[in-house]
Amino acid sequence: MLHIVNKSPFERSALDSCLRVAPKGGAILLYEDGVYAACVETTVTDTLKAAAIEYSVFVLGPDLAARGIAPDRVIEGIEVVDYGGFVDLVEEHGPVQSWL
Amino acid sequence: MLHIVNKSPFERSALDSCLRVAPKGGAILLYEDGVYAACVETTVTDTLKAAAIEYSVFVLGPDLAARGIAPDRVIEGIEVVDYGGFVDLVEEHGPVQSWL
Amino acid sequence: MNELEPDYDTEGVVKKFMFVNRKAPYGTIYALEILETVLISAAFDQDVSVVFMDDGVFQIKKGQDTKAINVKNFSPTYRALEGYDVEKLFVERESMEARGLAVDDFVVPVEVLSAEELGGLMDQQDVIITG
Amino acid sequence: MNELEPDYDTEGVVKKFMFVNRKAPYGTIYALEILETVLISAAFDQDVSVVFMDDGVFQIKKGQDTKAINVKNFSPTYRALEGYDVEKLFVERESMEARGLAVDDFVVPVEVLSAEELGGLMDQQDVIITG
Amino acid sequence: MKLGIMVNEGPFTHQASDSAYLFASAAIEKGHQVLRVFFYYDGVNNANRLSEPQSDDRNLVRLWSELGKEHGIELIVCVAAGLRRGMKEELLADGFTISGLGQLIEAGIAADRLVVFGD
Amino acid sequence: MKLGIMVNEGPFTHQASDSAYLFASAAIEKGHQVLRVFFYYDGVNNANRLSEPQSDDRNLVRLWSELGKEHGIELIVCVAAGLRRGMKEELLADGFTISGLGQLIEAGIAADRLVVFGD
Repeated sequence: MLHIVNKSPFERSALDSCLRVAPKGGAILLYEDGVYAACVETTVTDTLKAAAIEYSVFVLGPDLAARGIAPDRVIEGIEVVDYGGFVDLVEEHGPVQSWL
Repeated sequence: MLHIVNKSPFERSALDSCLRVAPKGGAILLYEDGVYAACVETTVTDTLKAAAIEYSVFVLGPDLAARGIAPDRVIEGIEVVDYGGFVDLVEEHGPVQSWL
Repeated sequence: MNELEPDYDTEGVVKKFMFVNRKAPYGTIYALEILETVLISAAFDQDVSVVFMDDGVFQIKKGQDTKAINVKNFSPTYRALEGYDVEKLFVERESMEARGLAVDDFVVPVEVLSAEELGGLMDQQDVIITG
Repeated sequence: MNELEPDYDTEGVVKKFMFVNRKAPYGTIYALEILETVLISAAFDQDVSVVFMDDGVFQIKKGQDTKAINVKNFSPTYRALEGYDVEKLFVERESMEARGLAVDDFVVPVEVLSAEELGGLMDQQDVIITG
Repeated sequence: MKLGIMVNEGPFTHQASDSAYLFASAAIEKGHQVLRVFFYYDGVNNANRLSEPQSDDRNLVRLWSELGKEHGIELIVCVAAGLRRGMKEELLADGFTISGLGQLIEAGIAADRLVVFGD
Repeated sequence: MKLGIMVNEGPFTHQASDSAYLFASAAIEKGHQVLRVFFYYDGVNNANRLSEPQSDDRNLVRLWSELGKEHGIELIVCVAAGLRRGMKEELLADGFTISGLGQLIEAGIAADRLVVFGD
């Protein structure tokens, strides 16, 4: 299944909850304010580096660009996708849990 | 001044931000979902026990009751007030910062 | 409408629906309106699970008295779920314990699952509705 | 209206107004609409401070390009604040550093304050607007 | 004490409007004066006269209307926030007025305290 | 793939409606079918024909209307959520229909995937 997270990891606990519950090996997409979690050199970077090993982690490019986050600031192992890629993830990974 | 916090400490970082910024000795009112922070035996109880020593901490009774929190579950040192008490706090403590 | 008109012949289809409650009651309306959705789902004879996790565990806390905030207390409605054959109610243990709650604190009987068990159950669903 | 009609003779009154930005841009509208409030406040000749803390520091991040989300990029507007004589812009250091940002990352010059310094400044205000 | 109140969220969705209403009522009961309530962001939706909550639920639009009329409180709906959200003159409940953001700043200047309720 | 989409927040206030719209558009472009978009909670406000964003901003109500008409997508506004918020028939933009919550469950049954966008 696909887990999608749209909350800033600095403001809300949604991503923590997702990582606590989602079975290892699943797919996680960060979008909207959730994309801040994908950046290097923040207080949550280590958490996301670990997550990128245990899960397939994706981040929505259009939301990164809107927020001024350059692609080279994205943690290695996190894959950038566009809206078409979002659709593909939904198709390939099955049911979607929105961590609102 | 008066700091008012209406966010659950389990979901959002608003209370942490308030406690980081508000000068010691000030007044803090917990209301709406913020009242969960006033309870004993949770993962944030210790933080609030410490805060209740450094600040004057209040909690809105009507919001406690709505959420089924009995008065004896409120941390010692945190004072329960009603809406009239909320008004008094605003009058006595001056300008209000809402930690939305 | 055009040739894309969907085929709604859903007769006899039974899917696994999970409703995930992660918000506290009263501070926002999500808890109330998702409950209305759960009730409606009962009419469709689907395989329904309802999960309370994160601040959602507060929704089913006993002793809610909303008179002084002038809002309707909808917590008794959870007790009506059984009458609608919505009987699979789950609470995530980690969320419950972090908030100082135990099964005795809830208005309805629930099954307590670890985060890991909940993740496994979520993985088996067809439709997950959150709000 | 009745005898309680307020007296709005605010002529010559100068108060300390602080606008506290704590939300990221685009995910919600708060950043945009509070900025409109800051701009309007300039017409009232008040003593205005604007604070960026928590996710609010992301509002003034350089390099925002919103074309692909079809939303208006309002970050250039922060640069217009100076023309409105809104020149007291503050960033809280702890928030900035936790998010891996430095003063060079911002579209406007700001003064960096510690949480403690910010608390002291907040304490001196007459009106604090958040959103 | 003269109070200004800012309401940032729509009725029902967030408790902000309820809290602001109960706070304003308590202030009036204590003899304070509420100069103005300014509805901003989704708060503009508190003025929608078409709002029809269930019969056993509170009707926040009506409660604000009545409080405003009874105590001479200006209920101001921000024109810019309202336009965006389709909250226009034709939808305004009794006692609400559409006006500019300057009214919020003015309330901050005129009132002894401005209290913000939101999400 | 047949898709159902749920939108839980109003336009502008949260990015949910934007994300849902761009997701739906991308899905259609890839040849998938969007059966139904169900607007719940404050999402009902996406159907407000009076919404008038600034000229240099996107008009989400119109975008949804056009997408719905062009691709035969049902745009369903929840009647109960709408009543509470004053979002009624007389405010409905082209292409939106008011109906019951059952339409959401039905979309979940009929679609291969239901994707929820909200706050």
